[in-house]
Amino acid sequence: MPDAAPLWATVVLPVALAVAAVVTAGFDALLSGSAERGSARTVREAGLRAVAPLREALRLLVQQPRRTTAADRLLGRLGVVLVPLAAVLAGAVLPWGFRAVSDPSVGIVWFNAMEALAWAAVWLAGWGPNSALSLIGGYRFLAQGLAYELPHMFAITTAALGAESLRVGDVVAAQEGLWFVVWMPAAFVVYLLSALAMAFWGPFEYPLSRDAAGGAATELAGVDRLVFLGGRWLLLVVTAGFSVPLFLGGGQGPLLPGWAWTLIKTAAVLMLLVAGRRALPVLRMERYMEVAWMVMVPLTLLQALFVAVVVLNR
Amino acid sequence: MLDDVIFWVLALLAVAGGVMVFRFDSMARATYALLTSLLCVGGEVLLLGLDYLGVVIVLMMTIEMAIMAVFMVMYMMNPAGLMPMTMVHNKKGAAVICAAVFAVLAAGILLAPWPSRRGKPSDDPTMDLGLSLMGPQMLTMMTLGLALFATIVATVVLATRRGRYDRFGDDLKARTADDAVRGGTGR
Amino acid sequence: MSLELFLLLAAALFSIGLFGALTQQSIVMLMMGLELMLGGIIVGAAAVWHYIAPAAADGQVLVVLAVTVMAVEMAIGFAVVTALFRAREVDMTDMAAELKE
Amino acid sequence: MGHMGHMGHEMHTMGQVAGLPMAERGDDRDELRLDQLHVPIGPALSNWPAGLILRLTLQGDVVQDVAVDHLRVPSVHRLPFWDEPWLRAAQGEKVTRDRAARRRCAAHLDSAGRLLAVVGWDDVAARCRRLRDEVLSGAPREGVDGDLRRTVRRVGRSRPLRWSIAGLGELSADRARAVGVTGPALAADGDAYNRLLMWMSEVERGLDGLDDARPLAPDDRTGPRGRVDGPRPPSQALLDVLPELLTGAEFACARIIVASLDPDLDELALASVSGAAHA
Repeated sequence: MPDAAPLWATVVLPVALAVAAVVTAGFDALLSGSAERGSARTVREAGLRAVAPLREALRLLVQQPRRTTAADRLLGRLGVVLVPLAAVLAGAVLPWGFRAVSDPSVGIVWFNAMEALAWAAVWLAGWGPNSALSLIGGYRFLAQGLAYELPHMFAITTAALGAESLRVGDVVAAQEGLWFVVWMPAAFVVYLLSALAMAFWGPFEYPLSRDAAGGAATELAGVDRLVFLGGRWLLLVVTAGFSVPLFLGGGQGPLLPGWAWTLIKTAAVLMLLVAGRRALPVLRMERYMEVAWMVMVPLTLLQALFVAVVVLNR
Repeated sequence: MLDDVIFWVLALLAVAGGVMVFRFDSMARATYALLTSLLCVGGEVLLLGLDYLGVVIVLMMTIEMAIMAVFMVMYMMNPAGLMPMTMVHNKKGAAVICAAVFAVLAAGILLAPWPSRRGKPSDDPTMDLGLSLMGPQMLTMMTLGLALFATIVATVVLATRRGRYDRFGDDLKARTADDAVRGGTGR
Repeated sequence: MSLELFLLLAAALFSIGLFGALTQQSIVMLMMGLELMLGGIIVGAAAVWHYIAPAAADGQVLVVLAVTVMAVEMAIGFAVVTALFRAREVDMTDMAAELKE
Repeated sequence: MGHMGHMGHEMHTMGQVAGLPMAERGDDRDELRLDQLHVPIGPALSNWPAGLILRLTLQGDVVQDVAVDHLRVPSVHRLPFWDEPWLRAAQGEKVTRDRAARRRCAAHLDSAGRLLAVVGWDDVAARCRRLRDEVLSGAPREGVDGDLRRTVRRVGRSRPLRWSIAGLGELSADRARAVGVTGPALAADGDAYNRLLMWMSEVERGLDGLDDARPLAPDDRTGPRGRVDGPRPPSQALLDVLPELLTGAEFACARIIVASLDPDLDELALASVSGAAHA
């Protein structure tokens, strides 16, 4: 049974998430660098490529903000700030090993509610600057949300169903012996896809995609841009990290302590996502929507039915 | 004590958000003022010890308002409120009615002899709710389910312009649908 | 915190929503008024559950009911607006009333 | 009371706010008569044919109408870069097959890199751009052969890519011929995906021409975008075909269609240059 984490964990959480985000972004930059300029010849060169996101962050810190005509700055700002905020709030129920900053009895629903804030956030960020391309980006995220949210909810419901509890700690405890990924593979795959979608990153970059010149982030510059894009990495880390307690047994594992296993598993999931992204183009919602509703919704429902039958007969 | 502070903050925010819904010119702002108000409602429900329902309200309202904003911008003239204009009718009469309604409700609330608390909440109200919905309140649950299903069908029928005969031809034999935009399952 | 305070909040939200529903010409804005009224009902139901009958789940069921009604009202509302808009480019109650003529 | 509403609609059509005209309604694909936005795209945009301006009429993100425009092409006496070997050959200069093959490969890699970047496949797009630079800088065939074939195969085998862009910008060979399109867009006889594959197969074929010192065949006057000895530069035909392909497409699809044709605005100066050369 997980016990309450000490108060300092509240302060440590955002920092830890940020560090994880920087490391992930660095790994991604390393892979991008080898695609653009060939594989790095020296360790020094690889290191330079890996710190590129940090350099970019510093550049954004000193960059002038951009103003647009008749912008709705209040709502735009709100959207920008909501992204990292949603990520950290969702991260509060993320167990490190067997402890989370908070482990409410409805932790799974809490997680889902916080990431739903991203719906509002991206749309607001796209709406704020009064620019056609950024508004297109904002709308795209709503379409994306409609496509990923239902299969996503069914996937996490399946995990809760398997544990017969909405408490994240109970879900982890229920996986002692057999990880959920073994008997809920469809839910796991759908969860990973929707994790990318809600972080609007990689193949689900559609709301920020290059064809709309950066979509919802087109007009963002300076600190706004740093907060928004940094928040996106946080969201990616949190959503990828949440697949560990849901499907990969949380901190369970031999020899090593719980937190180490959590770290290893989270890193593995993130590495899989960052590397897997290189194999895929951006999925446009007019195509993905149909797949989500015609294939993934029935698939996740069947998966949930299977799990329900197993649970009833246990 | 802390609960009192939270109650008042949330209550004032909820009322202020509710008022601002009808004062903002910008549709986007009005929608998000309503979201603020409803999120505060969710917060109050959490405060009352209904964890599950409170969080579900937050989840549902966020998504609902995000979608609502799109419809607002799509159908309303002047969505950004850049050109101040009012589109109201019978403001005075409505104000009188609403003030009267509030006065009556408030009088009733303050004067009614409310029964004292009977029993105490179980450890897991969420479980109570589930057992109730799947037991004594099964009929409610089934009605809700049917209503939601009917809503899905009705909204699609109302909102769409094209049926399957438009998409697959009069004999429904076309192999691929005749849509403006091609979908992802290759049908 | 007391039952009366929660119920007053509920009444305030309900009245504000009623004002919106009565005055707004635009169907979408009218729906926002309805949402606010339902928000008031949710607060009231939850408060009654907490302060009067926490042992029974009826108050919770009422909240579930209100939330569902909100979703249904929203979905039907948007579908109707879309249908009206497609037919006549109308998005206001008064103009929809004129269609009868 | 209803008058208020009607007044609203009139206000809607005339207003100017913050120096910007308010949007007006118009018929659209879904019969919703939504607000129309007039958005110029270009001339400078990443992964966009430099100088091209599309004046789009958007409703939501559906392109309702499009006017093709471009920056004035300066009539300097410099041959368009991507067509240079064939034009020089036409003027009677000696041009090696190696040079032409390199230029063609690089041009197609350039176009493919742009298309893949718009599609959002950054990894392969970056590889295409890197290979383009290597081919242009005269890397020996053994140096690029393996990498190039691997990239070509990766593009050809990707089912997600095909799923993503198949069916966009369908241009049959008949229609293409009627508008005067020559080159890969005509030979592809299909959608954006077919055109991408055509580029890729021409790149692979072009590999055989690398390091071939023989002079260019006298009948080979087909540059990367079409015949350079026609009455009009090949990109002009690509521009002419744009409106019919873009109308009704969603914004993202429109970007992909433009990138899959990839007109080269430099070529528009060609008419005057080659005319002068003939004279």
